Parts: sequence; structure tokens; C-alpha cells
Amino acid sequence: MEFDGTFTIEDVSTEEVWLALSDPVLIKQCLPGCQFMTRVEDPDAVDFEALRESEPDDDPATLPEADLEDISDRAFEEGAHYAALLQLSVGSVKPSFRTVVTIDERDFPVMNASGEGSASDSSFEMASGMTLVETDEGVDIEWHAEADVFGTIAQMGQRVISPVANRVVNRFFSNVEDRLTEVADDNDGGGLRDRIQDLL
Amino acid sequence: MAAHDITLTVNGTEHELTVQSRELLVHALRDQLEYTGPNVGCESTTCGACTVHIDGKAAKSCTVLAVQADEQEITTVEGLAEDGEFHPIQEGFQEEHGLQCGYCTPGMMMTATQLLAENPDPDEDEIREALEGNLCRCTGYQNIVNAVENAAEQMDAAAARGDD
Amino acid sequence: MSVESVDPDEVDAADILGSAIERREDPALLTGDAEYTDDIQLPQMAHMAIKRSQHAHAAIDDIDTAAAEEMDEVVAVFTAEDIDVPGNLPVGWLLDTLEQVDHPILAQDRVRYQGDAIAVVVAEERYAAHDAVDAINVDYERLEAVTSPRAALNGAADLHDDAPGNTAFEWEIGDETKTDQAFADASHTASVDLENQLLIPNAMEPRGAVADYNPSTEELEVAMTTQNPHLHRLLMSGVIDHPEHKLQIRAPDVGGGFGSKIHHYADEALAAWAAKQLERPVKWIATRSETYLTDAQGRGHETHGEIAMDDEGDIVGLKIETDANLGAYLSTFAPAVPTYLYGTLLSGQYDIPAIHCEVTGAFTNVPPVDAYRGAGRPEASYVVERLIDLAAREVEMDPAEFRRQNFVPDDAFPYETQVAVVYDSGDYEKTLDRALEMLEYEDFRERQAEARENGRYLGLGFSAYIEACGLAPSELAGQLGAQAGLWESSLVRFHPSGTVTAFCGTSGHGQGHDTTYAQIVANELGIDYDDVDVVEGDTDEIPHGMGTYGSRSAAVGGSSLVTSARKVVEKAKSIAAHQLEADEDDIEFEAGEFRVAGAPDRSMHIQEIAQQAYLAHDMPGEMEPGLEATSFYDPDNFVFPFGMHAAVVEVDPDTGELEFERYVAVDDVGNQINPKIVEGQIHGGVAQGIGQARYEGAEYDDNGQLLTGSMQDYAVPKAEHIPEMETDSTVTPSPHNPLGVKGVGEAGTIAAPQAVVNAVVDALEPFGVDHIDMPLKDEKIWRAVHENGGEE
Amino acid sequence: MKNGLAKPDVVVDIGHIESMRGIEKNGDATSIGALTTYAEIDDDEELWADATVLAEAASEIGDTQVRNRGTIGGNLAHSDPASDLPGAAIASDLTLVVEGPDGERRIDADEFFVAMYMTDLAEDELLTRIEVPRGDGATSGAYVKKPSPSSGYALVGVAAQLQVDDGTVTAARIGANGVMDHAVRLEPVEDAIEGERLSDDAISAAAERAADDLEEAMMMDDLQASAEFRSHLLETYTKRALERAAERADATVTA
Repeated sequence: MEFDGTFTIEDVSTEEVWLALSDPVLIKQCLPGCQFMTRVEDPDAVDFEALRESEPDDDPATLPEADLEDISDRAFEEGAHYAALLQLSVGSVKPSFRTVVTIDERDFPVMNASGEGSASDSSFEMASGMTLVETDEGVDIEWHAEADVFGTIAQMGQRVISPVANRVVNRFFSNVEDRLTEVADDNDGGGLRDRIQDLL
Repeated sequence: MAAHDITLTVNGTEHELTVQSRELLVHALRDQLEYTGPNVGCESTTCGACTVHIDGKAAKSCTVLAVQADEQEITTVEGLAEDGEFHPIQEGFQEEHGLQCGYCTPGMMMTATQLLAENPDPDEDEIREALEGNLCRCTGYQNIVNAVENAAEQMDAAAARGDD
Repeated sequence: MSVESVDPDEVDAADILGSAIERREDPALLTGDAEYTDDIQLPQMAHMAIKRSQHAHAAIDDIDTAAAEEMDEVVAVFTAEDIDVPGNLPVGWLLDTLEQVDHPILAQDRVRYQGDAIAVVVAEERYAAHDAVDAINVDYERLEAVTSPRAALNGAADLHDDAPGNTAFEWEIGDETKTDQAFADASHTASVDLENQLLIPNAMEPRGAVADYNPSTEELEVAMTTQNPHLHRLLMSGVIDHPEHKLQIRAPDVGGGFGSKIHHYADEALAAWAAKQLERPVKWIATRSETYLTDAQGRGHETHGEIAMDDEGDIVGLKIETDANLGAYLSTFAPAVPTYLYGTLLSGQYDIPAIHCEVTGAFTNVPPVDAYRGAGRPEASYVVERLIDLAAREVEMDPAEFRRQNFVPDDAFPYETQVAVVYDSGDYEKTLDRALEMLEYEDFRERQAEARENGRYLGLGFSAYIEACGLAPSELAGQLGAQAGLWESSLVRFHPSGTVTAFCGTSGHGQGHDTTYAQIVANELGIDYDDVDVVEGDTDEIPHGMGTYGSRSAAVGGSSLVTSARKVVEKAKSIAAHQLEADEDDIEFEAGEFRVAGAPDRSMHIQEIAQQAYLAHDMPGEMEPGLEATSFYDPDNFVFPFGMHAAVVEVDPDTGELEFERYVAVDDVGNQINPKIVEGQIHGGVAQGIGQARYEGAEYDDNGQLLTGSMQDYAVPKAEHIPEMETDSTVTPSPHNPLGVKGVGEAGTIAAPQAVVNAVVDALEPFGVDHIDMPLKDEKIWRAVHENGGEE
Repeated sequence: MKNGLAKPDVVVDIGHIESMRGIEKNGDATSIGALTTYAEIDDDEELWADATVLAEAASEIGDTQVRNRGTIGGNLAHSDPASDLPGAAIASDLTLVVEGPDGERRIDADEFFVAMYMTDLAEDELLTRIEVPRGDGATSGAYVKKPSPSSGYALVGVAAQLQVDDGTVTAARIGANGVMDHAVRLEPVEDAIEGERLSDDAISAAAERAADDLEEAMMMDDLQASAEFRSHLLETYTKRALERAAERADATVTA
């Protein structure tokens, strides 16, 4: 299944968007059903139970409130791996996917990530990416995603699988859009832009 | 896995049995009580081979938990014939060659008997529509439609004679 | 023209053959007394479930069964490492160019289709076995998957090291030079690229087996969903290394097969092997999702076809190139289906002077592809009949008249085609004429023209089909690569009281063999129908047999029974002559009675002779007591049923919605033993053919994941999807068997798809539509209209 | 549960709560218990007269056996985008009555369906009954669907409820299912038909607006039918629903 789209955020710079989208906390919050997203060293030896238990109750602040240094410290790195637990909700069926995401490319203004995960007798693989394009009004975020599902869910859930994937992907990017709009709104005062300029 | 003691009245005989929470009615009937007439043909509530009557209404017994059927009256295909005499629907299927491999037949007849109870003189379209929840791979349905019409005629004739 | 059935008690013994009597197998099936495989329960019986690959193509890094083994009620977990027998599924039909590949019953380091078996769990209880399967953890390294044969042959990753380029075989038939010349000289040509999509058989009863091993006697009894118990006995004895004479295969009531229960699969062999390992009964019953993943699928052709005509509209040549999908491994009869059962039928009902066909068999990441109702013949009939319609359009002739002009004439039989077969008998104009009459054809064309004026689109599609059944003789089959003989064996045995048991090596699963065989035997012996019992489907009861598939049971099994019965009559005649003190040449046999010619009061009934044969007080000469006979009947040719089907449809170009106005079928299956059963077979076959034309098709995503993996997603036609069929028949007996029968089981499935597609294409002619691939879903029809502008 | 996709620890059978069963006519509304089966709705002649759209949708769900077991509450709370009832619920202006720890809450059908299998229902709330406004004789309605040949679910289903006064539409509510990831209201069609006399032209013109407000990205697009085809069918089926409702309005007027 392939999905793509473009959305525009007015009154922001590509740098602001880039920084926001580099924040694993913001991404986690935008990803429907994501229980945590934690950097891991060995993608083949992740103890999801331990990670779930060590996860703090409250997320640290994100843009526009967050300390820019903090975001910069925790920002995605090319080649790094992140473990995430995704709980999807399909009516009464709520499969939990243990997922490892790898940042394949992070080279301003392009970011590509891929991930794979498994739940019971099913699994999925996904690849997604985005490119930021500066326009007269603001920033166009061109995104694309490809998701593949395997096993029981693919076989039994055919009628719902594409709409659910569609929903997850679209929800994610529309959440991202909302969050960036907050960032843009905060810019009305010009504060964030100045701070980012300072940082960069 | 929790177990439950339930009572099912099947074809007029009361049975007490213990079932798992997740045990499907069709498996309780088949594996525990040995009513093997209802067959399992899919797991998606599509094929209808497992159709029985629960309190007089056709239901797919693969989509009812055995515990849900506690204290209820179940009729399976084994309960259609009375005193060794075929029910008109069985006669109809026999006379019209309404079955080949026979696997869908018990479910097909259970659905058809509800149709005839509600609509004693259905036309062809009504029969085909009523049987939309029962799949047959052998007959092409034509002789099944004929079988239901045949049964309707027999039942009408019997009613005219004043039989019960 | 529906056939009226009759109560057998109301039929005179002399008329029993050919009577539409009610079936004797029905009472058990109508009351729940039938015994299907899943109905069997044995003391101490355990349940088996199978861990299957979630990927269509992957290397297996690790299989972790520890969690499953620790679960409550789990008896054992087995993986490939535990298999201590050959465990390799054989292929039963070889071709010169065939690349044979290993087909292990449990995959060890590589899986090649979604559903490939990886491990088995045996547990005390059905649900527990499935729970434990879920607890097995498999580490995969996913590989690229391919599902289209054409793509597999053109650069996809190899599935098997032994088959580079995924080529399983390359095969051809006909004369290429002559055909090329015919095309070079032709005035007109037409061509089509078409796909004959993969189908999932969907017998209503899923596959299953109950295996029971007795360690004291070393006897292994397997009750299973089979169309051919003897073949399964032979193959399984090798796969699990169990002596054939200690292996019993029994078919209880079998809930349909359509080919899917011919082949030897891993699952039933695993159940048998597990029962032996554990020394207790083991039951395995496929879930419906497993049947979707693992039942051998049918069709799967990608074909380019061309047809050439001269100025007069006579067909002068036919060229076919097909890439055939064989799936991930070679199933039992897979190589025969797209070759000998396909290429040999490409002359259709037509006198075509030059034909050439090339078939390439391809390995792909779908389940093994093998015989499914029709097997090769529907694919041939479809491509021929689509080309015929395109050809008629090309030469601007009416499709009925174009067919008539090109038919093999009725005085040309036996007719040898350009593709290596000899048609036994036929009268193709007769079925065409009858169909035209039923259709009120000229009137239809007028109605069609008027309707078009009013923006309504009616279409009529013909299908002049031919099929070959009763594959034979064994010597020929052997030359073509069959690893088995294609005879049939039977035993007709009188009991001392005069009743008869007839045993036959076929194995019915819904066709009504008990009834038709009893009709045949009662007629031959001249005894009451009720005095004949029929036994099939159990290797311990019937020593030999070849099973039921390819519409062979009446033609080969029925003829075998005739042969056995006639041997019985011969022996009885000797006894009669002896006891009536007459010369054997003077004894006449009619309606069960042996009479001395010219002395009608000196007679004995065959049932009385049976009693005498077992009393053995007064036997002629050295004759042994008893009255029974066995035969191995090996026919001397195929039989070639034929017919004309036609669909009349109305298409709504705005929505792609289609309604059947009529479906007419005129079939010639030779003599009919039981016309009601013949009619039922036609109905069922047509419904499956309409299913293929309109709704069915296995669809996979780019990773080889099955998208149509349940009955919610794969449309098995419902009652409201199938039109009322108007059937009639003509009778052209086959000269090749004593019954003059031809076979009917697959006729409808072979005939229907192109009738429907031709009808839709005819309806959409004003929109310039000349082909739509099956299944003709509404959306496809809508797109075909709109891609051509949506306007006339 | 049956195919192992869900493995809940506890399943509660609410099937025996008698107060959640049955159909009651109270003044200007009919109250239908959440456990009322589709068959019970289909069998209720008064409902067919008062809430034709809902009754017709219930009669189109699944098959005989499913209609005998399936309940209106289960259906609505499930919010299956391809099921027949949600579109009809919107068209017939249902109120969903739910109960939770804080007591009763009433939700308009318009607000209830959030996304595929997602509703406004909170985790600790239970849908207990629905209320359907009773028609006043001038109300006419119809539900038409294009079923999937395999599952029987709606590829497209359109529910239309019209208030007709002397051949003119005074109010319209149109709901659709099968097209988007949840049932939706087709307001552009309502706006186009309101105030119009029920002619073929008016119906066609209104039906053409069916997909106007629908976000393409969230349209159902799968093996059964592409988004493009669904969008096309939506127009056709909207037209058919309006035509059938119009015919019934005629019948009502003449009767």
C-alpha cells in the first residue's frame, strides 16, 4: 500500500519544521497508538517489556514550548534505531506491534525512515519519508509512505487493512500538520523563530 | 481458561455440559454432544453450513459461544425428521436433487425452514435472497430453489388436508 | 426443460438405466447421519494444527518452539528436524523438460509461499493446538516474491536452485512451420492477450484427516478427504515410509473436491506420520483460512493467442503462447494440466488445419497450482472461444454462423486434430441449432438492436466447448509422462442370497456414484436395483483403483463395472447351461433370466444361480464355486463431450452492473445413466464457471500475500448470483466404451466462462470494447466502457 | 476472537439485560433497545412506516441468520464503515443514548461516528438504546446499497429521508456508508434538494453533489472497489435512494 500527500504550513521556516520533525517525542505523540519511542543500540535485541516499564509517565515538552537544546540533543540521527510499541485499535481488536524504526537518511531537508514490527502471527514493514520545500507562503511538506502487512492480519483483515493503514498514515501526518501549525501560531510573536535562528 | 456449566436443549433433549468460555456452539454440539449435522465450512460467518435454530430462529452456530446458548432450545438437522418421517424440506431436497456432496445441506435446510415458517409461498427471488447466508459449491442452487418450492407445496397440501 | 426425478420403486427393472431416479445417498446426508472426516472421534484422539509461513518467500533463520512445548495440553511439537522419513512430496506426471524440485512436508530453511508448513503441534484439544501454533516463533528473512508467471520467467528472483529462471518446463504441440505459413498466407487475423486467473477451489468441506496407528499390527488407518484413496495410499506410503500393504486410506463422506482433494499434500501425510510417532489417533482439520492458503489452486495462465482466416472466413491457423503458473512446488499432477490437458484441446469444435502452441511452466510464490474442475480444458476452451468471437468480428460474420462454418462436420468422425487427439464422435451443429432455437436467436438480435437505440445494452455470448475426459489408455498416458495407469478396477460379487455388492476403485464425493453404479450393475445383471449395494473409497475394501477426477467415473469406472458384471454373467451362464442341461450356446440371457432357446419354460434366474454357485453342489466340470468377477478396465481412447452454452446479459454502462437475462446450455455427454444427476452436474459446473467469469480470483499483493484469503473477500457465488439455467441435451454416444457415455462433471465449468465474457463484450460492442479479463467485476466493466471514452 | 486476532481476558455477555431490549413508541419518538435484533426491527410494521430508512437498512444487513442475532446497538457501537445502519442512523436523525459512570448521555447520530470502528462512545460507556423521531406522515425514506458479492457489506450505501409537502421537499437528511472510513452525512445533496420539487432533474442535480464534501484521502479504497469507483457509485446510489424515497412520498401522498 502506498500513500502520499503534501501539506502546507504557513508562516514557518523549513528550519523550524525540520527541528520539530526531528523530535522523537513529537513524532511519538503524533503517531496513533504509539506507547513509546526510545532509542536503542541493537535493533535485534530489544526488550520491549523493560522499555515499556521504564517509560516515564509524562512526555518532556515539545515545540513550541520546549527547550531547543533538549530537542537538538534527542533529535533523530541518521543510522540510529528507535524501538516503538504501536497499539492499533480496530474495533475490539487491538494488536500491539513491536516495532523498530531506523532513520535511513537525515539530510536537510530530506528525511527517510523505515521500520518493521510484529504482532502474534502477523508483521508489517514500512518505509516513509518527507521532503521540505520552502514556498512563498511557508513550507510544503511532501510526504510518502509505503506499508506492507504480512500473515494472519493480512489474510483475515483484508477488508479493513487498507483503510486502517490509510487512517494511521493520514492521522499521523494530519497530527504533524496540527502540531506544526501550533508552532507557526507561536511564531506570531516571532519568539520561536528567533530562538531557532540563534540555535542554528 | 474458565469453564462454565450450561444446559442446552437439543432437539427436545436436555443436555448438561461444561464448556470453555471461548467454545463455539458448533463445537459444543459436534464434539461434545455428537450432533455432527451442523458442519463447519468457514470461520467468517459466511457459508452457513453450521446453521441451527436457536429458540426457533436460524443462526450460525459458529458465531455463537456455547455459553451464550445456555438454557436455550437448539434444533439441528437431526431434529427435522419426526418419527422416522422426513420433514417436507428433506423430501423436497431428495425429490429435486437439491444436494450433491451434502455438506451445506443441513444448514441450507435449517435456513429454508425458517423462510417457509415466515413465508409459506415464496417466489424464486425470495428463496434466493433468503438463502444468501448459505453457500453451496455443488448444485448451482437451481435444484435447491426447486427443493424449497417443492417443500412449500407439500406443506401447503398438508395444511389443506388439515395435518399439523 | 428440467428433468423430473422418479422414485426408483416406480421404475421397471428394464428401464433402470437412463432413469432419473432419486439418489440413494441422500437420506444420510439429509438427516445428519453422514460421516464427514471431522465427524470422526476416536478414543485418545489428539488434535494437530500447523504453523504456516506468514511470508510468501523467506529464508528461515530460526524456529523457536520452546513456548509452545511448555503449554498445557500440548502433546508434541515437530519441525523438519524431527522428520525421520523421506518426507518429500512426489510429482505424478513427468515431462521431458521438467525440472523436478524438492517439496518437503515441513520447510526447514526456506519457505516459498504464504502457508508453507513449518511446524506441527499435537495437543489434547482442538483449541489448544491452535494456541500452541500461535506461540511458535519463527525468525524470517524476507525475500522478494513473485506471483505472476510472466514476471517469474522474466527476471524475478529464483525460487529453486534447481530451476534457474523459475522455468519448470517448456513444452510445445502442433506444427510451428505450417502454422507460421498459414498466418503468412492468411487474409485476416485477430489476436488477444488474456489472463485466465488463479482460482481457489473452495469445496465446502475443508481438507482433513484422522490417522490411527496400531503398533501391534503396524497397521495405519487414515480416514481423509480424498478423491482417490488408492493413489493417496501409494504416494503416502513413500512419503512417510510406511508399507503400502499396512496402510489403509478411507474416504468417509467427502464434502466436494473439484480437484482440490486429488493431490497429495503435506498436511495429511503429517497427520499420519504424527499418529505413528505418538501411537495414538491424530486428527487434523484445515480451517477455511488454511484451505485458502494451501489448497492447490487452478488455472493461472497468461496467454497470447492469434487466429488466422482466409477470404471465405475459414479458419486457417491458430497460434497460442502461454505462461502457466505452477506455484511454489510441483503438485501431484501439475505438469499435465497446462500441457496435455490444455494444448490437446486447442482445436475446439473446429476444423483448423494448422495449430501451434507453446507453454512455459513457471514457479511462483503462490500455493501449488494443479487440477481444478476442468483442469486445462477450461483454459483451452476460453482462449479458443474468445478468439473465435474476435475472428467473427474481424471477418464481419455473425458469431453463430462463423462457428457453424468452421465446425468439424458430423461426417468427419473419428476426427484427428492438429494437436494429437482423435475426437470419438460428435454432432456440433445439432447442439448449436438446439441452442439457437431455445434462444430465439434472430428475434434476440432484433431486440438487441432496438434496445441499443434506447440506450440499453444487451449481449449474447456463445461457447462451443469440447472437453476430453476419461483420460486413457494407460499406455498412451505412460508415453506422455503419467506415473500411474489410468485404468479402473472393480469387483462385482453376488452373495449367496442373490444380492450383489459392487466395488469400484473410483471415489465419489457428491456425484451420486452409489446410485448410478447400482443402476449400471442392476441393468447388466437384470436384477432389482435395490439388490445392488455399491462400495467405494476404502483401500481395504477395494484392492485397487484410480479415483474420481477428470469426469472419468462413469466412462472408466462405470465401464469397469459393466466388464465385471459381464464376466459374472458369463460364469452364471455356464452354471445355468449345466443345470438346465443345455448347450451353453443355446442359453439366452435377458432381464436376469437364463433361458434355453426354444424352450422358454426351462429357465433359471441369475439370483438363483448365485445361490447354486455358493452351494456348489452341482457345478460344471472343474469350475470353482462362487460368483464374482474382477476387472481392470483400460479404455482405448478419451471420450469427447461437447455442447453449446450461451449467456444473454444486459449491461449498465454507467455502473458496470450486469444482469443475466438467460443462460442456455445444450450438452452432449453421450448416453445418460441418470439424467437428473447429469443435469445437477451441469448446473453446478455452470455456477462455478459463472463464478470464474464474474467474481472469483485469487489476488495477491506485491509481496505474495493473499488478499482474497477468506470467504468475506473471495466471492464464492451465492444463490442470488446465479441465473436460472435452461438446460437441454443431445445424445451422441461414444463408441469407445460399453455404456456409450462421455462424462459430465466438468462440462459446465469448461463452458460457462467464455459464454459470459463473450456476452458482455457483445453488449459493449458499441463502446469499442473487444476484451475484458475475468473476473468481470462491475468496476472492470465500468472502466472498460470509460477507457474507451464512455461513448458509442 | 475466532481467528485469533483478539484475545481478550474477559468477555461480558450483555445479552441478558432485558431493559436493553425491545421497541417502544413514546409520543413523538420510538425508543429501540440496543439489544434489539435487526430481524425484530425488520419485522416491525410500525417502524417501517415511521422510520422507513432504518427499517430498510436493517433488512439489508447480512443474511437471515445474521439478522436473527445481530443487534442495532452492537452494530452502531462497532461503527463499521461498510455496514448498513450507520448511514441510515444519520439520515433518520437518531439519538444514541449511552450510559456510563456519570449517568446517561445523549449523542446525535451526526456526532457519533468518528472513524472506522471509532465512535464518540467512551471506554466506560455502554450504548443502551436509541431514539428515532417518529415520522409525521410527510416523511418518506429509502436505503439502497451496492453489496460486495463476497461479504455482502455495502460498497456504497445511501440512506435518504425526505419531508415532502405537496411534492416539494421541505427537509432532507442523507447519510452514506461504505464510501468513507465512517458513515457520513451528505449535506451538499440535502442543500440541493431542499426546497425543490421532486423531479428527475432535481434528483439528478442533487445526486451529482454527493461526493462534493468528501475528503478523497479517507475514501475507502480496496480490493472490492477503488475510491474512484465508489465515488462514482455514490452518485448513482444517491440518485436511486432519492428516487425510491420520492416514489414512496408519492405513494404516501396519494394514500
